[in-house]
Amino acid sequence: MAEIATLWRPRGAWDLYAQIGRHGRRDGPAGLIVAPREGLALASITAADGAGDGLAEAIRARFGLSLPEPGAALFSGETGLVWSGPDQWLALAPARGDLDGLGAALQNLAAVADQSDGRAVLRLSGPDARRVLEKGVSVDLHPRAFAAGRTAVTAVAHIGVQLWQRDDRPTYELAVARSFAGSLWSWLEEAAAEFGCEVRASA
Amino acid sequence: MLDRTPTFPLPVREAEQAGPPQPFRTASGGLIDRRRARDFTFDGRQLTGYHGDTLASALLANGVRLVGRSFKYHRPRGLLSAGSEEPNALVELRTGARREPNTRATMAELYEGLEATSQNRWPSLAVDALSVNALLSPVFAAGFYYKTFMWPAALWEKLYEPMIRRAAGLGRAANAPDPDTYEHAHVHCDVLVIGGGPAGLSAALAAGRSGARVVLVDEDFRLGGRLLAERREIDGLSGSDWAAQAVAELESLPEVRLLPRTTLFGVYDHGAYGAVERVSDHLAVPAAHAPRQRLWRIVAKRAVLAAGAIERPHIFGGNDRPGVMLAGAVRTYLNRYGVLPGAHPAVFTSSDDGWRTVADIAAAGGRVAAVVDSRPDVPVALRRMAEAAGAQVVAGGQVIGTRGHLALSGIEVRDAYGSTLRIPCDTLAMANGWNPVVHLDSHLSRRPVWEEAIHAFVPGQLPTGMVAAGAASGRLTLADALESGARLGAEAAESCGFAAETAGTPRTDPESTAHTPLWRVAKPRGKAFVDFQNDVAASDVELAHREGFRAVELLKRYTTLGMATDQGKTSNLAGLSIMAELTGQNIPSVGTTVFRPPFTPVAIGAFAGHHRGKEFRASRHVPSHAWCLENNAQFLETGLWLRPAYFPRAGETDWLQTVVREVETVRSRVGLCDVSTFGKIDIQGRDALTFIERVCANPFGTLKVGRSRYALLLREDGFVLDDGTVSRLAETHFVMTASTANAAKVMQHLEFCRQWLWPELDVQMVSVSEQWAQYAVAGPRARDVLRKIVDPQHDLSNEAFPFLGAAEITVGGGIPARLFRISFSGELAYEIAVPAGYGDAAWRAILQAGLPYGICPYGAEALSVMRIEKGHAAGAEINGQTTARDLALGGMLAKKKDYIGRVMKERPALTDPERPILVGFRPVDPSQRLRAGAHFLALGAEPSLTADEGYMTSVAFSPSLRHWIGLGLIRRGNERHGERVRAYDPVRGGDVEVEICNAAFVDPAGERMHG
Amino acid sequence: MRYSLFSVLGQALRGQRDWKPQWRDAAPKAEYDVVIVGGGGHGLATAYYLAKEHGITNVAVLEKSHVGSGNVGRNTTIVRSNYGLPGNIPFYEHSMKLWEGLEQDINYNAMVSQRGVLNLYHSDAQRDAYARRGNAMRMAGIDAELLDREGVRAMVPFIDFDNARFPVKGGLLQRRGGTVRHDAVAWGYARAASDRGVDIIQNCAVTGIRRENGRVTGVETSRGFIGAKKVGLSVAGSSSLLAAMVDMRLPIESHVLQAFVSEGVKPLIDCVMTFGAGHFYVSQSDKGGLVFGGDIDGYNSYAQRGNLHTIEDVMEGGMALWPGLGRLRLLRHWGGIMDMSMDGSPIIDRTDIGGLYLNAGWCYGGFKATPAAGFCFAHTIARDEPHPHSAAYRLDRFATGHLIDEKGMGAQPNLH
Amino acid sequence: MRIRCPYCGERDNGEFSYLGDAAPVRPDGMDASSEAMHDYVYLRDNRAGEIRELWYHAAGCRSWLVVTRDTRTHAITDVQPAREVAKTRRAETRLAETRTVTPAGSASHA
Repeated sequence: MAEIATLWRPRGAWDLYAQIGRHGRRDGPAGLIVAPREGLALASITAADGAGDGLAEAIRARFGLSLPEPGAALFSGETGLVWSGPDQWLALAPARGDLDGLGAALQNLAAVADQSDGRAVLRLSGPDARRVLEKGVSVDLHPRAFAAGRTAVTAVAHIGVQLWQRDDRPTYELAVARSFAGSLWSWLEEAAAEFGCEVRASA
Repeated sequence: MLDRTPTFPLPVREAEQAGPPQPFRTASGGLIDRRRARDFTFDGRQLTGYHGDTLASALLANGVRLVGRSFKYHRPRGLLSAGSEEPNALVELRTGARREPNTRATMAELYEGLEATSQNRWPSLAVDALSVNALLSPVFAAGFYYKTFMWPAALWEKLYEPMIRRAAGLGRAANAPDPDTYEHAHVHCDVLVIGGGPAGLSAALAAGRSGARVVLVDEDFRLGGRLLAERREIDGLSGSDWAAQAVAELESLPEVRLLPRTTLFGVYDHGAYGAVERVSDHLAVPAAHAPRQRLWRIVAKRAVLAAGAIERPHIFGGNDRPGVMLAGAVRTYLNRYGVLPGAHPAVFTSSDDGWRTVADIAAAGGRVAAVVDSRPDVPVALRRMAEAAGAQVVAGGQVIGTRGHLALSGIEVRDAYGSTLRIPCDTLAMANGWNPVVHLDSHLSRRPVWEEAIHAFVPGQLPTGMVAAGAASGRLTLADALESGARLGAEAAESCGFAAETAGTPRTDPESTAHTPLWRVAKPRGKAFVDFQNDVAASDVELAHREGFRAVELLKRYTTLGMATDQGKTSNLAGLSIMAELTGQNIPSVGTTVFRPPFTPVAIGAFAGHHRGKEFRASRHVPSHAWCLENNAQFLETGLWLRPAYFPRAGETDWLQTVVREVETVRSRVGLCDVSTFGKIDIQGRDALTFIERVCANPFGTLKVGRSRYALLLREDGFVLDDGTVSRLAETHFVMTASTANAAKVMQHLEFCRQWLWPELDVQMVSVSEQWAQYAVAGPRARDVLRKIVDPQHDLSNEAFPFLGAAEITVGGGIPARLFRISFSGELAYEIAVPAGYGDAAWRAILQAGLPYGICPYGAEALSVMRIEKGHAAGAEINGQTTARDLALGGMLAKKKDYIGRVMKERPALTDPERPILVGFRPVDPSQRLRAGAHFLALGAEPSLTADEGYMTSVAFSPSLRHWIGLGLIRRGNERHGERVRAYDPVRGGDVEVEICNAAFVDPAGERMHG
Repeated sequence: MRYSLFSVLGQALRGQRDWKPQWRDAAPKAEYDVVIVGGGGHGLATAYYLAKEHGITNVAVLEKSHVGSGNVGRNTTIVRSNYGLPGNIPFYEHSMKLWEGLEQDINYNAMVSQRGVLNLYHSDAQRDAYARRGNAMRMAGIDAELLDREGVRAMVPFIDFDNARFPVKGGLLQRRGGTVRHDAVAWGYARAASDRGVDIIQNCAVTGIRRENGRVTGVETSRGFIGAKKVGLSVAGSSSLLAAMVDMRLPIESHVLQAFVSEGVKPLIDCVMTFGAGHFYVSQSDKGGLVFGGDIDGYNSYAQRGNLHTIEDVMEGGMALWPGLGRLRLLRHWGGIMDMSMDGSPIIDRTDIGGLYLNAGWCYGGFKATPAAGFCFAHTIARDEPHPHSAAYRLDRFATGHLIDEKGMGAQPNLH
Repeated sequence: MRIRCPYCGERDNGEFSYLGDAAPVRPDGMDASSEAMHDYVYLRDNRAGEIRELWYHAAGCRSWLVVTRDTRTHAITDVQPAREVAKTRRAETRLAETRTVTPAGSASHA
């Protein structure tokens, strides 16, 4: 069925919403740079009871990273582990399929569930990124309270999100359940309008 | 206009002043920008003020003193104050959809083109027909309406109440969709400083210099508070220059955020505060992309309350006449705005600071008609100063009445010897002491305490983390404000871990705040108002006392004292003091003044922020959403989801026609439906099966790997929580589905069971609802279609993959997918799950693969029709009021295990055979339509609650049977198949004879889905 | 003095000099036939009907603060009888009928205003649920109309029909529903009860309930022991605290419900309207303020105040339904303590302790019930048996399963 | 109101949903009496004062929490993960049980 096979291409979670180009205020440099992160590999890892050290070891073997403490996110390049709840982490890798086999590798240590398509992720940067996020995120994002390597599971505009900071420029990444992408974008576009917002191609 | 024209020559206007003359503007001075004229209108009259004016100051500069009409008696009213405590000068600001009623002229910043209109008057402000009410004021005493308008009873709603409602209310709301936007923002800080006067600026400086994160909010558009309004010196600088210098330094500190034009309206638990920033209210319309207002949610470790104090009026006859003002307000208009409110001002004071008014007027080159001090001893220096300004000085006297109609023309004064003097004047400045702003600290149910030294309430036990500085704490001198602000700001920073240096307190010029309060003038001439806005007079307080409304809350509610839009900022204490006098108690024994949030009224739009219109709540989109948009799908809201409801084709004229076609296609050929909205919960772990056994009411011990089973969940009280399926993908790996509406609730419930009830179970649970796009492929040709989608190594034959099979497969050449052979429609059906990113592709691929078989997409409506045809319970039946037995599912309940709801479902009333049970209904006359919500009655029974036998839960037009069918709950329904009853629906005029039947209307043996 | 236009005009000429206290501020006697704990609307109404219907006038109402200081003065003033379950329907309709004759009965203008209560629906499923309820009302002889979208538009043309997240599809209207001036209900009952000989004792907090041989003998109070043959508890949010004095645990939690009023404006809305897709309901008072509310904060509280999250939730509902509210300003918000029961319905019953009676569990529906709650509670106290209209409000229904759960939320008080 | 989630830090109460008093203990097992279950499901102390209560961090880490809070003032003095509290309670109950009766081979989920 060749004609069917050609149809099997994934669709970006932000396709319908975050259109590439300039939004909001037009003059001057954009205060917020938005880059949808499509095609990531994501998986939730939930530790089995008593897996502790064994899991940490297996994770280190696979990722070269330790298991982040609550509120922490650890990255090695574009691969990382983001704490997402007690005994639970979100693993990220740059390309779909990169986390295949993780479940088997962590057999009896953790439950692994693919979330590559379940979360829609945006990378947010630019001089006003924090000011934009402050409009929706009730967590303190001041550098004294939230810096590179920190994460928070919280809500923006009544939408559950997970946020982590990648660097101190600052660059943030924001993950939202895929079905909410449209509404999250509506909020973000409005919040960023006064600063100007530029959507770039998938990072 | 009938305003008096000035009768004394004003100094010559300076050349650089822009715009037409403003008769009451001083020649120089003030913090306005005289080069930037601002044209505005009041009741259509063209006027000009300056940048830096408020509407109030600009009106006064133009000699406009009649600004509004009072609520009840429609008495003429002017400006009482210069701040947010203003009770009188409420106007309609702007026009059209932006019209804002009840806007305090004292807080409205003047902008070019401002349009303001007076309110609560007809036909005009000067000639108001309802001012006749003032003549009836002996009748309209407090609470008179509780005693009359009762006969005849019918006239209350027809005549009296409409009349009262028309007369009540102040301004007119626009009642058109607000064209502006609002937004929210969050800020966290170490030290929140509330108020930008001398105490607040000092606190912010002390805390800010330490490196602490500081937020300073002030409702004014310019920071400085009373420093802008008084002629004071700090370290040799004028007060306003000192404030400007402080602001400049604060702006230079990176961790200090200044929020002028921001009112801290509410104090909430645990250091949370609400504030509203008027981002664009000083503009004609907001700038592009800017909101009108921004609601700040502030979280602070410490707060310094430096909100200042509010001056108290005197209570004497006619004290509401336009021209009678608070002395501090007179100084504000003079010193900050360069406006001398009248040509012949007089001063009525009970405190030393009232005399500052005299000095300031004199310094501006004005003359003072009289100074009446209620205290007998006036220092010689003050007397000389006043006399130099032309004033007649009356020591130990009291103003007892006023003269004039629409504006003050004179006062009646009773001197120390009891003689009455008449003194012409056009402005009266009242100084009767100050009340610390205790509003915010009482938001957390804390009561202020009486401070005898200043005859006022001061903060009592403050909310955790809050301290009060300056006038807000009862320290009324400038020196105290600067000292306490700096000290408390430093302490607040230190308690957050910062090292704060306490710089020396600045030097100030000397001042005296000596004050002997005059709670009310004895034997006033005319009505003496306590609450100006609600027209509550001292006599109303007396009446409340007489009728037993003596507790402060009863006084307030009976007389409405303090219940107007100013919440009694200038009146509550006066009311208390009169009640104290009447009951022979001291003021704190009568009660305290308690204020509720918000501090000043806040636009409802600001609270809602982004969440209005379509953005009221998020919209969740299904994986096939793009295709649905391209193909004219009609959507249905289910919780937050937009589910495709049906897919009309060209030529189809109503929804039913479309739904019938979709159902017929599924029943005869094949259809495709997006069921991704169901919750999907991944459950793994050594004890996963044990866990599932405990949360589900039906048994799972025998569920094999590769199989799915219907799952019934009860609440602990024995009623049905939800239903779904559990599929066993591996020995310790399950996936449970939950209904769209209940998905989040079920997840929370399962987490409760896992974490709290049975923490010893080793179970890992995560929602995978969003990961998988899940589609039902249903109909006799479903297998044929899927065969073209599923990768060839998977055997889809009935033998290899029978009904209730579950498997992890691949599609499209290796894309991981899951396949479940479950059927909601009763047809041969599968649910196929693919990663949501492939959802769009899979949808299109299945439709393409199904073309030869006549596939069509079907929506939630057709899905619902088919489940009713099959007699499956859904949301209308699983409504929280039904048990498993009610839903005819009692037979599947496990007997040999404990599970949630097991015990409580056995209560006598829940096992009563008389309880309605789910059965099918069909109209005896097949042409008749059924409606859900109809109640069942025995044929011939009169409608009554006792005759009520149950109700119809769901109905559909069955394309298979070509007539309407229904599901419903009816007493002993399972024993009554074939019996006829009435389906009675009076709210829609329905009354249909129906026959009770098996709920499974189509394929009752369930052969099709096994095929 | 009887209240009438003539007495008002007469007093206008006499400088309002002759008005007397509206109720006697009584000092406690040593013993009463009946002591009602709680001087709110329900307690005062109970005392009034004990005197009026049962001739029992040796009655004291004990109030820890002042008359009407609890929920009767903190609610959003709505009255209606648009319930759907047979346990509730006759009771609330009885209440509605009492409202309809209240002012003439007690000679006090409580401004009973039958402006109509309109519940909006936003989906077919919600329409059918409303039809079910409306039909039940009609079968009990109560007025109910199911309006379509155009019917709603004719009543409230200003709400969002065009750009709503959850479009309005119609509404269930009870025209006889409406509003009543809440404080006046407390004062009117206080005055009427006092006139019939009831002692209203303010600033009298009950600190204990004395029992002998399984029967109450009186109450300990901040003003001393007061003997009583019968004691009726009518203390809303404080019910569990009183019950604890006799070692009873109730199927009740106390929660905070916030209410709101806007600045006064000229008439905007002429009915009570509830949003069916969010937490918001609104009416306009005779004084011009929009009175509105939403959901309870959701946590146990005795603090009489709530938090910002709920406030925003209510305002969002308001703006979603009625976009013209944007520039109107919120004037005040406050909280009351709701006695949230486990099935969302009240309890009017005897207890296992002789002479002790309970009126509680009103959730946020207590105000509209005031007359009937007083009437039926008085009956229960006087006759030692439930009134037929409140027969379903038994304390043992949680054990027997005769629940009255209008919302189907189960044993979770904060969801009712 | 601000609740300090032991995992996520201090958050607005809007992120949490509420269940109620944490004191009632579910009578597990086939021999649970309907009276005990009735009390567990329906009866509450509803104290005015400090209580331990269950909150769910719905918009955060999805932990159930045991929050010690004063219902008169809203003051919060302690927040614990519910699962840890429940485990401790289980262990204590088991210890108490083994002290009184020692059932041979009682079912456990080792």
